[in-house]
Amino acid sequence: MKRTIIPFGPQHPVLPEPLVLDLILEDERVVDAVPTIGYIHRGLEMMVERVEYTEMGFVAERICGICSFMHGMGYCVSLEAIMNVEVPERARWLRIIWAEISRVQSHLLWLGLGADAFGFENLFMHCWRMREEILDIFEKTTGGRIIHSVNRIGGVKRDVSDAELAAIVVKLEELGKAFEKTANVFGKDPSIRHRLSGVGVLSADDARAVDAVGPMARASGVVMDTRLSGTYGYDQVDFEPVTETAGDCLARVVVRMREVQQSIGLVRQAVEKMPKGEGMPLENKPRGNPVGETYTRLEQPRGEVLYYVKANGTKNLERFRARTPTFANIPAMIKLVRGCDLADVPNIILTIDPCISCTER
Amino acid sequence: MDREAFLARVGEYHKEGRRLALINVTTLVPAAAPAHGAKPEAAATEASVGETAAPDQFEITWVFENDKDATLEKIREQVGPADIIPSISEFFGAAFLYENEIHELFGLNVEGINLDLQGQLYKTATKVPFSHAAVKARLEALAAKTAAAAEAKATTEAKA
Amino acid sequence: MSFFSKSPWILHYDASSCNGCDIEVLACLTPLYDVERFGVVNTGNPKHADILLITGSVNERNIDIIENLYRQMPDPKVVVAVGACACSGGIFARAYNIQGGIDKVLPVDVYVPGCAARPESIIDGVIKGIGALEMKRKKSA
Amino acid sequence: MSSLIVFLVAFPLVIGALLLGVHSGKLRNVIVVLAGLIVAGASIVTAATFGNGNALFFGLPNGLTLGQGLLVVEVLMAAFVLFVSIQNRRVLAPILVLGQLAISFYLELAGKMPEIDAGRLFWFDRLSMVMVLIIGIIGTLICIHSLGYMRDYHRSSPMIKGRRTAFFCLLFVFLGSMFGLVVSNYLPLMLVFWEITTLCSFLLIGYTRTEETIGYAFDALNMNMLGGLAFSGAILLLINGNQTLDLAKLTSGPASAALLPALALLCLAGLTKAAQMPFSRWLLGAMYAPSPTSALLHSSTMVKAGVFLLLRLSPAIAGSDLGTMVAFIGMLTFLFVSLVGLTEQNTKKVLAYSTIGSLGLIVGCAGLGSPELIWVGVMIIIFHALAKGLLFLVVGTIENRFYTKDMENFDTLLSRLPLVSALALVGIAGMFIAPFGVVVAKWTAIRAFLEIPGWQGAALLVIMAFGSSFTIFYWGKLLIKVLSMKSVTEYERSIQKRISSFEWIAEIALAAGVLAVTFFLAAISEQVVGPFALATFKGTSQSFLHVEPVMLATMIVAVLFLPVLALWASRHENYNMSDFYAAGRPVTNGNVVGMALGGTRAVTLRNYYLEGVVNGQLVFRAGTTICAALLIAALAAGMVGR
Amino acid sequence: MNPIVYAVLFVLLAPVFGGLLAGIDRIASARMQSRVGPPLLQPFYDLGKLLQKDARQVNPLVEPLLLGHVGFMAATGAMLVGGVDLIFVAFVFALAALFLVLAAGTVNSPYSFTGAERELVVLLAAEPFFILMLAAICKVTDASSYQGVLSSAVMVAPKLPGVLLAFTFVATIKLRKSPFDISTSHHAHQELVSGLTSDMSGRLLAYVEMAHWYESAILASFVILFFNWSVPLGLLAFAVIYAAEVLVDNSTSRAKWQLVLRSTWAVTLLLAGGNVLALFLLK
Repeated sequence: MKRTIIPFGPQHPVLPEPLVLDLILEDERVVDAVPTIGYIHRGLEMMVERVEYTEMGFVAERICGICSFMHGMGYCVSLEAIMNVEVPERARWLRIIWAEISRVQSHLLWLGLGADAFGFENLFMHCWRMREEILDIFEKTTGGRIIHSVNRIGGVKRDVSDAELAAIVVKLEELGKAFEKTANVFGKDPSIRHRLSGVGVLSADDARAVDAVGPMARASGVVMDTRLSGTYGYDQVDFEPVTETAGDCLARVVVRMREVQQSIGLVRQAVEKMPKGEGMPLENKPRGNPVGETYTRLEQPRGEVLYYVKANGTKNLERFRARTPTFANIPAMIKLVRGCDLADVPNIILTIDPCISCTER
Repeated sequence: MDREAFLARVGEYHKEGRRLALINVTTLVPAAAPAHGAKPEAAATEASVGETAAPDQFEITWVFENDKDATLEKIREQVGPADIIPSISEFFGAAFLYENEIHELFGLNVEGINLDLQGQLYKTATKVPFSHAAVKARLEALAAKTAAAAEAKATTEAKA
Repeated sequence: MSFFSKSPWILHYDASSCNGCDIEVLACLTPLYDVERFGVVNTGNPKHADILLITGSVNERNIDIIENLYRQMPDPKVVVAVGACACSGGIFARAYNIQGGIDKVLPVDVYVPGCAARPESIIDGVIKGIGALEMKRKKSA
Repeated sequence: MSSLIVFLVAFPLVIGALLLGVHSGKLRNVIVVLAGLIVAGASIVTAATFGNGNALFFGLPNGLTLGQGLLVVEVLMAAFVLFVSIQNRRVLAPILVLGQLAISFYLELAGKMPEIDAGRLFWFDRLSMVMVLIIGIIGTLICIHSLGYMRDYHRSSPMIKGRRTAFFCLLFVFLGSMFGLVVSNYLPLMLVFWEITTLCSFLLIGYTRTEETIGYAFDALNMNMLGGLAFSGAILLLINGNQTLDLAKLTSGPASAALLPALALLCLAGLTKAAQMPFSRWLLGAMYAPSPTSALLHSSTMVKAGVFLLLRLSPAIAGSDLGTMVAFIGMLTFLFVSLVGLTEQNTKKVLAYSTIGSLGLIVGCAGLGSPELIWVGVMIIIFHALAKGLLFLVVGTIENRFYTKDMENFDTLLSRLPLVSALALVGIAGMFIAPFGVVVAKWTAIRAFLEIPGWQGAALLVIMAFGSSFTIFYWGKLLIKVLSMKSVTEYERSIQKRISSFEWIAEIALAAGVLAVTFFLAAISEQVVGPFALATFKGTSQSFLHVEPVMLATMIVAVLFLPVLALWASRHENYNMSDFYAAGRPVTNGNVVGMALGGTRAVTLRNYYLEGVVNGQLVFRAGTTICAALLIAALAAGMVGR
Repeated sequence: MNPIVYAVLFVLLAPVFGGLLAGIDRIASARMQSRVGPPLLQPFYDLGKLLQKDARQVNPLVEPLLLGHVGFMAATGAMLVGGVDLIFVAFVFALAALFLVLAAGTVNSPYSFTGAERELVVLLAAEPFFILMLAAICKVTDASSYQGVLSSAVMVAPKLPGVLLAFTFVATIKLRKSPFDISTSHHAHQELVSGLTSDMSGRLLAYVEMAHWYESAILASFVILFFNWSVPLGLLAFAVIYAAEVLVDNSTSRAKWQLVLRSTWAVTLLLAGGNVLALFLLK
């Protein structure tokens, strides 16, 4: 029987990034989907040959422009582990604060894109308007909207005054209240339920079988959150990983919406618990060249990221490898796209919150 | 590598409910190869990991993660460029991306991938950019360039 | 009378950007920057577009895609390279898979610097692109 | 007049017998063309000698009587049916045919047959004239088309044993009996012709004699024989009730309660032959016959016998519960088959569903019975005969070129067979684009429905609104496929040159007919159909077609738009003026796109068949069930005389 | 006044009306999204630019078919206000819409074709309603033409509340508003890129836009039919309906075609069909 073939991507407005799928349709049901990526591969891992380990963090930040803070942090944490550098306490708390704010930023961005993909323009605009407020916080505290370059091996480059931190908490809580209304729309609007509820269902077993990570796994009821392991100061804050059980697109939206509130709470906790005062040490500079290897895991907005760093005592690292959450979630996406409707394809692709740039490096 | 034992171990990890966290390959370039700004420090040379490397080998590591206690289990092998590596996509469906990637970037032959993209994943400009030949060529070019730059700098300084 | 200055429709393509500039391009559409004030529409379709906004640099694989998209755009058309990578390859210029800035493939009319380029400068680039569009129209007319 | 009619009936029968003995292809071509021209000429002469248009009644020419002729023919047919049934181990057909024969013998042997009014054997009025012209002209064209079609048919499927002598013989026998049917006034005479057409259809459906087609042939035979049995039953009831067997007298006005049982049975006969639900299945099976058969028997003429009978009965049953229920059977059939048609991929079957739907509309009009609706019914007969006949022939031609009836394989037809596409477009336009008769007819029908009081009017309106929208969907799909273009190879370009001139002549003539009828819409309405409708219902003089000049202009533009455009576009050498959008991927040659894993592939596109929303089989079954229940109710109403 | 004058006026003024409406629509949408939005005359600037731009045609059929689309859309409106039989107008209206489907379908490309198929689905969904609506209006007023309805003493809207309600629902389809903007998208962030206009550029796209403006004007004329006792009231009602559509457009997600088809048929059958049934039973 004849089938319709839709060449989906590399240029496609649903996703700003080039993801390529050959969709084979009957009516509008996707009977097969052949994926490929590679349109954005730069060869970033090879940059260790050219860039000294002290500067490699700036390259790592540019793995992805959305979670650039986390990538920079991940790189620095890895090097700190190899070189046995203790990070000053206030710097550790600042990292947590920035990390959680960037999670809020990323989720808001994603919620907007998701809303746009299913044609809900108001939500798109409102999410992005709120996101601009987060970017203002970033710009004020780090100097950059997108690329912050505030992480150093052994600490952070800049301090944020206590007064400013208090103001940020106030601002975030206000944002949280405003977001509550938006979240209500996402969770309850019948037209959104029609598009998301029961679409792209990934059962908990499937999520484990395809090794899904982050909100993707948590929306299927799999409790996994790298922050739970308590590293980097997360053992000093209270939080429960957000999970949902439905495993459909709506559940993935809900998980991220609840994580926005959770992250705001974490920022407040961090500000309360961090040592106060001006002029505290922020950085312990490492000495010499690194030797050894390490695996570092962080919970990014999109899920668990894993860095492998191997150093051989020269200024250049021997190997730097980042396994990003999207890399781990693509098999789940391919699994879900098969058998869905053409109209669901954008939703399914977007609910894994793909970052092709991360994936291909 | 012992294929049977390897697959048995992977199967065990799969049964235990571990997740595949990473398949990583490192191109082992002998320390003698010129590296950018290569001034190995005394302390570092003793513990250098690269020393154990046989020439033209790859170090391949499969990393499995346990959700419950967040531990990482690793299987590490050294393989030559001609060796055939068994695919673990039979156990861990998500392995196909890693395996396609190491085939394309490192030139390793992985056998039995459940979704074989046949070298169409990245289609890089430099074919097999992390093969020993490619890495060495890059490093040598870099060293030559650095040397030339240093020489030029030295001559200009001398002139000044 | 020419309407090009009042209705520039853009096509955005992410060549091999890190997402930073892409997101800033999208941010231009949203309430804070609202480029629709100038009649800008993000079309997503080369056949409707007047301005090709490219972020990221040219690599082995997307070189054909960039050419195809440009060819499918009806005349007159301009190319705006957004961000350091699109201008020159940026931080990745020396990576093995990067061939360089967009001008390796297409005649670029406007270069927008920045890593990531700020929305303000992107809007500025688009407005400069409109000028180039007008000139091209006059030349062809 | 009477000798002309006898000639029209007898001449094709003679030619049919003659063709049985002709095995030379060339000789057969000559005979078929000449005989066809004579038949067509005779039908035109018949129409021309019709005079002032008042109904004429006449008997056989001097010296001829029916005698026991009818009974002899019936016995022969029954013997034949018994023979093939035993040969193929079928049970139902013999039972039905024996039942029918038993009624005939009972009437004959018990001496119950009333005296025949020898001067009123035949009835010729404007409806007969329309039918005679359709049979004579369209029938001839289809016979000529078959000469080319059958040659290619056997070339393209060498496994099928050629039985072309029998095929052409049957076509002519069919023409003769069809002429007889539409001019008969004496019911037993009509029944004989009725049964001959059934047999012809049976034999032509089973032409290939495969297990499958024989099954479908028997389906058709059983259902039509059931109708024949009902027809016989009606005659029996009429005779027992001392009623007349004269159709014209029977239907001169609203029937008395005593007449209704017999009329109900006649309606049943009409419904079976018109393939209305629950009897629609046989017409779908009939699509396995060679395409000219479908054009001639299963769209243009034979199935029209059913609605012809119902239109004849219309003045008698209008206003009764029987009439209303028959009308609803027709309208619901129209609704359901149009819905099923949305899900069908086989082009011939889509055409079949469309045919059943159009017939359903006519049945609806006949059952409700008003001058406007009868006008609509006859208009649809004319347009449908021309347009659908053309479409079947075109599909046949395409089928022989590409070996497929699948709508999906018709894509880029305009590039591959430009002229055939233009002809197809004329046919499709004839069936559904606004100006042509069918839509004009629908429009008038809606106007008439507005006048029907009570829930019936509302229901009919809703059925019409939905039913006619459904048709847009499947015609739209077909149009998209036919009109799409791509670059063609030299070989593909040469395919059109190998179509025989017989096929060209027939198709172009039919297309010209479709256009002519459109242009002379007003004249046909004023001169033929309108007066007929008024005569039938003894209505006051009125104009049925409220066409204003602006509407006429719109119609003509719309009529010619697509075919002319297609012909113009096909003259362009370069169909691929620029690449289409493929998400940035390379496109070559107008339809080849780069694929994800490298390599390229020609784009394939599949129409929507509303999977998941409309379940064709389920709808068909539901329609059949509902209409069967309605039919039983209608028969019951008839039996109790309501 | 002579109906022909109305017809000519419609052909001339409907694009102005439709364009302004589109301009207001874009500003209103922007305000709902807390943006400023484009100038009021933006749709005209866009149209002007499209006409000045090069047109890339994929095959020779597309342009004539699109001209047919605009032409028949204008003719529909002209015939409507020019006093031609309303039910006939309904058929021409469907024909005009069909030409757009054909123009996109003949391109034979994945995105255009899928857009065309969806548009066909949308046509299938909306068409029964328009036939039913115009038939019901004719029934209520015993008139057959636009002028006839306007001069009828019977007030239409009070007798056809269900049909009017269904109209506001179905108009979402014809105005290409979310949730029913499944075959084309002004925002481009959907799976079909630009749906059936994917392969149209320059003036070809301008034709589509023009036809859409005519379509808006036709819909406005339909609303006036409901308020046949006062044309200003009809225009006001259209403004209210349109405002509601804009609100709905911005605050709902795009439906899938299955839902479009099912819900529109259900609304047509229950609201409009029920209303018509009541009409026939009571009269």
